[in-house]
This record gives sequence, structure tokens and C-alpha cells, in this order.
Amino acid sequence: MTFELPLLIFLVMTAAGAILVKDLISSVFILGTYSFTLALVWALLGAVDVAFVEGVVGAGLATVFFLLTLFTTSEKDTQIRRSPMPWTAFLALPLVALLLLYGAADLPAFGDPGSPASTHISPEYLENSVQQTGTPNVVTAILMDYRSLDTLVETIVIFTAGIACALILRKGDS
Amino acid sequence: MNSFFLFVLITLVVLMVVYLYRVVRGPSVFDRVLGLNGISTKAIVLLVVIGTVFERVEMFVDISTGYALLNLVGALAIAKFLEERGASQK
Amino acid sequence: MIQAHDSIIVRTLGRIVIPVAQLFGFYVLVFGQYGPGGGFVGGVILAASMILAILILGRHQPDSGLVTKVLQGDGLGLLIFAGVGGLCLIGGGQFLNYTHLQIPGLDDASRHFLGILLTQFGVAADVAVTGVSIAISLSAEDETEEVSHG
Amino acid sequence: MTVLAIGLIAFGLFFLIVGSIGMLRLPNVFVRAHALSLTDSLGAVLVLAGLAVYQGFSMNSLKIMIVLVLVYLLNPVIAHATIRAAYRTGLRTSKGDTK
Repeated sequence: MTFELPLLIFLVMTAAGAILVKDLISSVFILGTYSFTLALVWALLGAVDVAFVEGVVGAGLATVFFLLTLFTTSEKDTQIRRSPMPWTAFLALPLVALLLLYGAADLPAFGDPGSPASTHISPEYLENSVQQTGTPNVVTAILMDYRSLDTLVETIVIFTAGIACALILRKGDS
Repeated sequence: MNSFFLFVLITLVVLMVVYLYRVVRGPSVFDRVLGLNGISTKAIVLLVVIGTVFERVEMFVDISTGYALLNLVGALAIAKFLEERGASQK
Repeated sequence: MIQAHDSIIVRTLGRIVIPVAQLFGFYVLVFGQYGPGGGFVGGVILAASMILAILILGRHQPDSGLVTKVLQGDGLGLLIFAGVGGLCLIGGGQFLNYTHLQIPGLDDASRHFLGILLTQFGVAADVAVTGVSIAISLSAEDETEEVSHG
Repeated sequence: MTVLAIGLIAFGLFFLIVGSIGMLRLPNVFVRAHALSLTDSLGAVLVLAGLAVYQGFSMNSLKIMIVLVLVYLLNPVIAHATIRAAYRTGLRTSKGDTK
């Protein structure tokens, strides 16, 4: 589809802007824009659930958390002091890019039905999930039923993050 | 009809680039905030247009409602943060 | 401590939008089996609505009393999730295999449907409580001053 | 019906383009807020109304209407909060105004 190209160029522009800008507050704003754009790319590829999570968490909640962290800093903490780029990076980065492009040439094409990812177990999920679980959304069926133990452990990770934040950051004896 | 929607999509992305210029270059912090809000408005409209092109509007409308609500939280947090920081500087 | 926003326009909008956001969060949570969304996204939207209440109405105001109540529920969502798994164990099957939820009058697909719905509620409760808890932790509550006074 | 939808979308797109030009060309923050809060809201609302008309009367158009009302409510309030913060921090348009 021809429409992907301007969106991907826009994505790279936002990513570069978030790195190159001078202070942390602007960097947080541009990261929010980056998340919006990435969610649009996911939506365009048809991954609606991923787009929803990316948009809600990346553009909404993460921005709020970053800002609440910046609330407690002072003005001079949020300036970024950047040392000049070492000359080895100019040599190494193009080599790494070439290596990655060489590796990407062997990947299967987008949406290829014969690729390993879509021949192993996903046909079974796609065919049987509605009869077995009564859930039209396959992503929810896989996350919550076929792979529910993984989801349980992810929930434990989120819970642990909340507990760790409270232990480290909250003051007083409460 | 489809080519018309494609035209709308590409126009909206070009307009987002204009706002991105304001976010990156903007002389004051508030220019950046305004640019961010402009981009998120475009993104909300863009999602509904993508849904219309794919003929699955009922899915994409939910995402864009979530965007609109979460955008309010982020923007109000930014506004309060800048207001309190500016007040503490004086 | 975060003060209430002192603009009447923003506060009036908050009174309209916060219930809408909570309703939308529940909608995403319950209809996650038919469309995009589910427990995680619904929980995040619920957390965002409560963070919005803190930002607009203030932390220790009576209007945002829900936030204080929600903070007591730390770990409740995890308990719901693991509890559904435990019920499956009691029913004589594997952990989190919803076929063994012993509810009479339901076929296998309906049991799986019910199990997915209950675990989604667990995930949403966990994510919402954790989001509000992290926001409160990051906003640097000045409880030290209260301690030094009393 | 389709003609009405295309007309609404094109009209809204015109307002969005005008808003972007304003964002690019106007001299300072307080004037730029007009480009965002007034022009942009109207443009987005017109485009969304056009898409709702294109869907016909159904559940989908009702959902698009919810998004429309939210955008129309939230966008000006966000601009208001931002500009209020800008004014409170002592930003003024000309040097004579500064406290």
C-alpha cells in the first residue's frame, strides 16, 4: 500500500527528533508523537489490539508518568549535555546497518502464508478458537485462554512494579 | 471513493509534518504542546479514515475514542506541570 | 501533593469527562472478546480516568475519594486471576484450564468464555490499581511534613 | 449521500489546511492557539461528520458521533489550559506588557 511510506518517514523523523532535541520536556512530547505514529502504523497493518495498547499506554500513560517524574526535578536537571560523537561510530554504524539489511533480505515477505510463523500453530488457533472458547477476537482468546499462564506472570510483573515504586518513592511511615 | 480517502490520508500526514516542525523548532515550550495537540487531533481523525478504508470502522472508532480521552490526561498533566514550574521560578 | 486545577472551565469539563472515561473503560473491558481491547487496555483507561481525577479535582478532596479507596485494593486483581485458576484446580483439572470450572448448565465453550471474562476483570483491576499507585508514588506526596508535625 | 459526505470532508480538510498554515505562519503562542483551538476543532469535526454521513445511520455512525463530541469538547479546553499556563508563567506578547 502506497500510504505506508509517508507514515514510516514521519516515524523516523519523530524518533530522530526525540534524540536530537535539547531538553527532556520536549523529548517527552516528541516521544508521545512517536507513540501516536507507531500506533497508526500498527492500525494500518491490521494489528488493532497492539495499536490500542500502543496508543493508550505509550501516548497517554507513559507521558503522564514521565511528566510526574519531571515534576520532582529542578530546571538544570532536565537539560541534556551531550558529548560529541566518537569517530568510531561513523565507521561502525554503517557496517551494522549493512549487516542488518543483509539479514533482512532472508526474512519471509509480509503476510506470506508459507512462512514458519503462520504454519506452525497459528492455523489451529484461527480455525478452532471460536468453537472452543466462544470468543470472536482471536487475540483475546490466545492471551487469556491458550496462553493464560504467561498472562498471569505478566500481571505479577505489573504488580511487582507497583509495589517497588511504592517502596522506593513513598515517604513517611505509611 | 477509495482514491479520495487515500488523498485524505496523505494530506493529513503532510499536515502532521507541519505540526512536527512546530514541535521540534517551536521557540517556547508552549508551542511544542500546541503542536503535540494538533498532531493528536490529526491522529484521531486519521484512525477513523483508516477504519473507513478498511471497512472495519467499529474497531478503529474505539481506538480513536481511547486516544481522545488519554490525550486529555497527558495535555492537562503537561499544562499543570508547566504552570507550577513557572510559578516556582519567580 | 497535587493541588486542584484552579480553572473553572477545566473542572467543569472534568466532572463531565471522568464518568465518560470510566464508562468507556468498562466498555472496552467487557467487549474485549468481540473487538479490540480487553483487560489491559480497559485497566489503563480506568487508571487514566482516576489520574485525571487527581489532576483536576485534587488529591485529598472529597470528590476524588474513590482514588483513596482504590489504593486499598492492591493485589486484588492478581487474587481474582489466580483464584479462577484455583477454581479450575478444585474442579479437578489443570491450573487455568477453564473446561474444569464446575458450573452446572454450561457447555465447554461457555465455560471458557466465562473464564476469559473473569480473568480479564482480574487483569483490569490489577493494572488500574497499579497505575494509580505509581502515579501517587511519583507525585511525591509530602507525608514527611505531616509526620514531622504530629 | 456520498456527495454530501465528500463535500463535508473536503470542507473540513480545507479548515485543517488553514489551521496548519496558521500554526506555521502566525507570530506568537497566543495567536497560534487560535489556529489550534478554533480552526482545527472545526476542521476535525467536519471531517468526522462527513465520515459519519458516509457510514449511513447505524451503530458505527453513532460511535463516530461520540468521538466528534469528545473532540469538540476536549480540544478547546486543552488549548485553554495550555495558554492559561503560558500566561501564568509570565509569557507576554510584547515587551510593554511584561510585569
